Amino acid sequence: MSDMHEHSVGWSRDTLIDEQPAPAAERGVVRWMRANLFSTIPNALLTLVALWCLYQLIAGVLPWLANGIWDAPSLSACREILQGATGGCFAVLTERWNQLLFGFQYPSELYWRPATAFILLFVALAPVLFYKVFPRSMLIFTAIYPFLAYWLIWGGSILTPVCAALGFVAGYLVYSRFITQSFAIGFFGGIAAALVFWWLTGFFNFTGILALEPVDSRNMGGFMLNLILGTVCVSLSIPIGIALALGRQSNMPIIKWICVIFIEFVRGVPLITLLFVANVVLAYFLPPGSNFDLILRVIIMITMFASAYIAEVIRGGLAALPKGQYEAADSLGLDYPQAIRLVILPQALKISIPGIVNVAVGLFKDTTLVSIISMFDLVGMIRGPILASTEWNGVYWELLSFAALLFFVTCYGISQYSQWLERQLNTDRR
Amino acid sequence: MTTLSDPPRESFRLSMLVNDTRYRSYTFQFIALVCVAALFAYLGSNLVANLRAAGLNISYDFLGDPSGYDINQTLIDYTSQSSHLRASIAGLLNTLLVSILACITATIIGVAAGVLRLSNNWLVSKLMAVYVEMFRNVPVLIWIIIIFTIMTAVAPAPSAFRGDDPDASMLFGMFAFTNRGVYIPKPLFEPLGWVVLGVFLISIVGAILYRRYATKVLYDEGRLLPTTWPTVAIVLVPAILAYFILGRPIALEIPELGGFNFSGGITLLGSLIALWFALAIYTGAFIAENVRAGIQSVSRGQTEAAAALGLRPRRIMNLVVLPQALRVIVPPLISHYLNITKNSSLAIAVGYMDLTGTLGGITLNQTGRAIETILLLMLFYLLISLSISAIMNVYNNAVRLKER
Amino acid sequence: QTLSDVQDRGTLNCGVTTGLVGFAAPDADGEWSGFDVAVCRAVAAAVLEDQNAIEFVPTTGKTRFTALASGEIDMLARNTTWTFSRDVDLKFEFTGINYYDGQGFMIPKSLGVSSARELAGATVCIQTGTTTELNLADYFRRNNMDYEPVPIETNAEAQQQYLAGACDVYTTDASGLAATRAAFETPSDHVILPEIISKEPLGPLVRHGDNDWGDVVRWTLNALIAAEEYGITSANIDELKAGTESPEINRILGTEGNLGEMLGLDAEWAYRAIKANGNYGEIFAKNIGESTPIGLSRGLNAQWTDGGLLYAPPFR
Amino acid sequence: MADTAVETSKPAQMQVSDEVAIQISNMNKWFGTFHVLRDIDLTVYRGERIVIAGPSGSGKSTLIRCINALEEHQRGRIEVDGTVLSSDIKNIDTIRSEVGMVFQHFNLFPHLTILENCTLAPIWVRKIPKHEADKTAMHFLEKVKIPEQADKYPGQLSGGQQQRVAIARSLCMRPRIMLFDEPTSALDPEMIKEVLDTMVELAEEGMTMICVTHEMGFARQVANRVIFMDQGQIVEQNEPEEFFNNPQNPRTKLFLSQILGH
Amino acid sequence: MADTAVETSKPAQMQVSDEVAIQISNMNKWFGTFHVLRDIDLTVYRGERIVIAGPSGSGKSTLIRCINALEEHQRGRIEVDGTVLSSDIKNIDTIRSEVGMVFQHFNLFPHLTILENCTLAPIWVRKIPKHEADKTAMHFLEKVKIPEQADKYPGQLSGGQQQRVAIARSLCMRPRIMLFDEPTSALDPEMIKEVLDTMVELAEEGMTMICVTHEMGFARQVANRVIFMDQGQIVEQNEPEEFFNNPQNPRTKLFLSQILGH
Ligand SMILES: Nc1ncnc2c1ncn2[C@@H]1O[C@H](COP(=O)(O)OP(=O)(O)OP(=O)(O)O)[C@@H](O)[C@H]1O
Ligand SMILES: Nc1ncnc2c1ncn2[C@@H]1O[C@H](COP(=O)(O)OP(=O)(O)OP(=O)(O)O)[C@@H](O)[C@H]1O
Ligand SMILES: [Mg+2]
Ligand SMILES: [Mg+2]
Repeated sequence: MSDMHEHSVGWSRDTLIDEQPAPAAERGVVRWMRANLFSTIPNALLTLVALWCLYQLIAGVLPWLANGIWDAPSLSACREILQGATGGCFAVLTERWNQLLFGFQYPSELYWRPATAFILLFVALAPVLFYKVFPRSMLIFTAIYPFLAYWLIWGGSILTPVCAALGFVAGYLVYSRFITQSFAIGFFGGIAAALVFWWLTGFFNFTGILALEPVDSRNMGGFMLNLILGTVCVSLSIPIGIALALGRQSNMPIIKWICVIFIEFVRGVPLITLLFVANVVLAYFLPPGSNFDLILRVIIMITMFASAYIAEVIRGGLAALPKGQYEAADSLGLDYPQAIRLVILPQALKISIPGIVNVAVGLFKDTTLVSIISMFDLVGMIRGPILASTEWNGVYWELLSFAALLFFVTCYGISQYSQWLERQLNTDRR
Repeated sequence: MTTLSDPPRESFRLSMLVNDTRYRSYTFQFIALVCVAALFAYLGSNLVANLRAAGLNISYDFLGDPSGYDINQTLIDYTSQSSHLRASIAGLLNTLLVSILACITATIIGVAAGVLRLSNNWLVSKLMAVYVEMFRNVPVLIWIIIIFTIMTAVAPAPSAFRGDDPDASMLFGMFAFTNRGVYIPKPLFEPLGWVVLGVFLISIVGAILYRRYATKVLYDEGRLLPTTWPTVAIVLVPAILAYFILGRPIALEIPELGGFNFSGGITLLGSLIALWFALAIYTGAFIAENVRAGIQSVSRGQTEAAAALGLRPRRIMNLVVLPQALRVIVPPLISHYLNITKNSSLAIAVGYMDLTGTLGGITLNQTGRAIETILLLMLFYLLISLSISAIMNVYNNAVRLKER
Repeated sequence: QTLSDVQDRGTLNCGVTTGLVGFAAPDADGEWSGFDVAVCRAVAAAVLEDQNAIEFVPTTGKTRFTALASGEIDMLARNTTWTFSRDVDLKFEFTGINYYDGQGFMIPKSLGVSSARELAGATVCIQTGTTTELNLADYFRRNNMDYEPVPIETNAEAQQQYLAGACDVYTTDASGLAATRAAFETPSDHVILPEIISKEPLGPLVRHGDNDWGDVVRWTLNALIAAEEYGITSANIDELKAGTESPEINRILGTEGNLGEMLGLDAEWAYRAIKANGNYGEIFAKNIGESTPIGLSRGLNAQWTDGGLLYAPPFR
Repeated sequence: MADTAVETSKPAQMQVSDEVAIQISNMNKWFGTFHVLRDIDLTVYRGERIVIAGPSGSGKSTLIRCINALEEHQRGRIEVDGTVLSSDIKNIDTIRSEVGMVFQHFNLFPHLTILENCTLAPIWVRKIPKHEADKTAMHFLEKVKIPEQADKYPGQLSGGQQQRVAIARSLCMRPRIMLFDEPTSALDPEMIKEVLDTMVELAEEGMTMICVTHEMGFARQVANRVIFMDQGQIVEQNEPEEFFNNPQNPRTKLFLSQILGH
Repeated sequence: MADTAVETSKPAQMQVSDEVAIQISNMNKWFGTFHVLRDIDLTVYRGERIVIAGPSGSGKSTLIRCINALEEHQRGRIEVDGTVLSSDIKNIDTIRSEVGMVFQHFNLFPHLTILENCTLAPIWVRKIPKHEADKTAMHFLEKVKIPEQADKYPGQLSGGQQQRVAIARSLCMRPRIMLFDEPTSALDPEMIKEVLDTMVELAEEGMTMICVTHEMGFARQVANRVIFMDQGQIVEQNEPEEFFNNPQNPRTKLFLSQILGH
């Protein structure tokens, strides 16, 4: 084109140049390595350091994994088999597998029950988590699930959870009968109906009717306990969190301050102190003679803890809604409960889901703290009975890595889901 | 204003408490207040009844009693004859110590990991991603226990340093890494030594002033003074000179293996180190994500515009990217500091005597005063948290002012 | 009223330690056993006619008193030292002593220490939440020695620390030391120093002010002790039940007198308590005696007739 | 902008009755210490179409928001359809169900379909069975010419369509009075016309309307009174022709010159 | 859009010298395996105003970003003002301080005031004392007609004002060549004109400019050469009149019909 230095002359290309392959240095492994690993000298050094770290890590872990012993009755037996070679004694996992998962007191012939409950948990969660994929009718199962899971895990007569569920149904029926008239009548009527129903059913004795062998909550342990605490507390804390968030947004100063103080107080203290409260103090505040067992007290405190955090997440969601939504609802004549229920909350909750999931992950990780107040969750099992036993005294790495792995898989899965959901919501919003 | 057109002042009717917007908020607030009061009254009456049944009372008198136990690491004078209150304060200081150390380390780790994760070195950025995901998704308690186990089960016992041909030896002859902790030399100051320290501190101020001056010169005269080497020189040279001129007034007390243990020098307890590093690495993973998000929040266009103006990469970082990224990074950073402080209560799992270990641990055990100690414990933590949030608010407001 | 509560409930809530081999520890199947556990079982057998009708509530040093005070447990059978302030200030009732203990030290043989007086400068692992810390502080102060305490929450972790060499010495009640040492791979590498630095009378305790229940626990324990003294064992008890010459044995076993009725129980209460796990001597031998890995000798815990301190008040 | 509305002669059936729809007398409102509305007196008869104009911040929005109690006024009297607006919640409810309101930013509920947006209030406030509410809603959606969008979500519609849905949503409550707060100012020029057309149609049916707008073409065509506000007070009111051709007040003149100027 | 720029005859003083400002020969660039720029040959003389047009994705932005080394090219030669672009950091610095660039999205630094935005590079790169840099900056801010905004922050300005600041910021480095990458395409129509006016003024002063834009009015008025790119290659170039009235290449024709059609 150097012929066109007379730049006033027009010029047009007749034949297009075809695409050409990039020069060798721009293609393939070499280019990739050059661009991604060795682009500058410091970068190359960094790569070498990283490679060295990686090598050290693999060199350390690989033989330990590869030479692992999966079948031995005790640590000393393991050591004998290994004859001084490096290798993990994973036999402790196979040997104590059930204890790690279910604790040491859950009757072993009943393991299928929590296992079933666990599997069904996914079925119950699926329509909530992937609300676009699964039919809405599956939500019915989600509603049934808590009662079913209770029955499976704790056992006892099926009529107990059925009555509990029927109480909710009764409450809901009354609620939906009166809700169109007034929220207050519907809401309190519903609660009253449920309470009356439960009170009435309290007169019957269900023992033995369609009963599974009952298991005390004291006997829950292992990873199962973490899962129970995690799911129960998160699900209970969402409604409380919503109430707190609404309260904090309210323009009634007293209600607002009650919520603010509660939220800030709970968020300002470590979970462990709340667990101490559950462990050593709460009993003093309960009516004399009542006997809440530890797991229940812990659930109360963790739920309080989680609801404060969830309230903050939901408050964010509420704040993100434009004021026009409230005004539009008002101008259509919807009253406050209706506006909240029909217009505000559905939107605010949707915005808050990723935040709630993050809180849930954090909370699930925090359930391990119950090991400090002598409950035998996964970590408690490891720190307590298993490491204390004569056979397995000293197998730290295998047990701790197992616990870490279990939590990693669960939490990583959930947080990946939350990220996926966040992207989904972003595209939804157009 | 003619009162005629005003709505007639209706006389007050009871139904207005529910139906009238003016009164109904009072009604609801009153109901809420009554509910809360009732709840507290109920809990309180239970408490009183339970205490009476058990023949106990609530009293903080025990705080003045001698605690009777020893604490292995205190920042203040403390013996087993000191009061429980003093033990709690020693614990509080230990909490603050480990929190501050962990905050600093977590920031360093987090910033490094966050920046490296954005590096165009594929391997490094992937490694950092693995680090972040791995640490974020496993409970901090497990990390604390793992690191503590590394400390106790992997590091050599002090006895390994004994003998003619010991299994372990001290680093530079000064640092001993044992499973009880790390022993490092302790500077011993003669009177003149304090002068050297003073000189050193003044030099640091001097270095800061110099950098200010360099910027001023650039602004006023358009000369860019070198900063890196002069800073190093200003910080080090006077102190070193003073050290030698004054006749080496600072000696090092090097830890030595005594009867059972190393003695002399400064001891960093194994439990402190475990807690410190576990908190730092765990929180560092979260901070790394924030740093990454902060830097990414500065659009590529900003960097390109700065580059097109002829700025060099380091200046682009300092003048354009960082000031913008910091606004995004700092608020979550501070809430991570809060988390570190709260998580430091897990010290109890490794026997580090922080606030939870002293007040909420041994004092509680010894006195049996559960309600009192736990209330006090929560109060202490609440105070720390509230002060940190207050700082956060001040910072946020300061930044917001600059923005608009 | 605890008695009627327990009877209504049908189970006894018994607080035990979270795990100390020989005294109270769950085995691989989650079945609790041990010296303290046997006391619980005896009480359950006496009151509920079923030694397995027990809920074992693991407690730590921190939680045990609240658990008892709040009624979560009916009795605490955990190595708890009988002290003045616990009895008086914390409002508990010690119902007797089932083990005379004292705090001691364990140290690796390789350190070549033979007396606690040589421990100046040592790092000491303590299981927190007992009187141990206080005794230790007192002892070292009295002897003008330095030490570095390493407080640890559970026995399992203390053990781990001690074995890894993170502390030179492990201190707790001598019985606990023996039990801990028994769980080591090579117990002979560790010595328990001769000094006992404190008196640690351990016994079951109940809440203040519920004397009926306190009596049940107290006399169940006494029945176990007396049974050994009189030679009632789980083997010969059925024989003796048929009637013996000794009026005391007859009164214990309910064939004579109405001691059970006075306690609010039936006549066979002590019979069941002893039948459950044997008399004190049998329980001792089975759980912590010399033939077990723990290998404690009777020492102070021998019957008064054998030069020990065990001395059951008369059953009449 | 001023000429986007259809310029035809005023529809014949636009009649104003003598019945009073809204009576505002001596109304004052403060935001904190700021006196937004000062001594407002305004009587609107049934069937009237009133356009309110005025510079930004003059209190136009506040005025009409006071009418359906979205804002509380502090002094004076507002009577809507015979009901005196007081702080009694029943009164407020009555008035709100008589008065429909359309906002600048539509404020449709994004999580509900168009149809659900329209039936929400009838079902929950008027307690109309769902199928009937659906029927009414479809009727009004046809009227605003978007029945085919009934099952879409607001986000999938253009601004003009959304505003028409907002009008339909208000109409579904069968209000006797409609308030419009700058219904076209957030719209692209192409879409303004479709919304104004809908409003003109509504006006032709005799709906009482108060409309804050700067669409002077619309005002000319539809309004039977134009009110000019400034600094929280009604400065001038007149029939549209008079108002535009012969403004009395200097502020009105200034304003008109600005708004018609470009 | 095409007619927002002022349509006057070309300014008299727009003269093109024979000195070469930019010489690109046989330049090729790949993104991975994708061949973005193919055999580009282009000579720009000092004082020339070149407009680059072409469909989206044709490589226009990439081409001008190669000129000031924001993108690396893989083959061929780029010479700017006598300096050959190599990977030597000194060369890149020289070239970047000769060449100013204005982006589509302004890319002002939001944490600095307008004045600081303009003085940042002069102080840190050119090492000009602050007070002098301030003076220069005010001079150029006056030129783009917003001296009064000097102490505000970018977020407080309208898009058009921001883009003018961006131009001023580049000018403060006293570049000999200016590159514009669709400087008006992120702006509202009202603001396009004020930015184009600034650019016209710049052109009149004889600045060498390469401008990617679809503002054909601007091209007609200011450019002395229009370059049409497609699929990474220069397909046609000509004087604006010829280019618009008599395009040679079918692709150009197609493109022009699209862009002028609406
Ligand atoms: N919630 C509020 N709190 C305090 N002041 C307010 C509030 N709402 C509006 N104002 C103030 O009241 C005055 C009138 O506001 P209003 O919205 O009624 O004006 P407007 O005439 O509708 O203006 P525009 O044409 O901009 O919509 C303004 O000065 C505004 O700043
Ligand atoms: N960093 C990059 N990595 C990979 N491909 C890129 C990159 N930047 C641009 N491209 C691709 O190179 C091609 C040319 O991009 P360029 O931005 O130069 O087009 P353009 O002509 O400026 O288009 P527009 O008018 O949309 O700005 C496009 O197909 C684009 O997808
Ligand atoms: Mg308005
Ligand atoms: Mg482009």
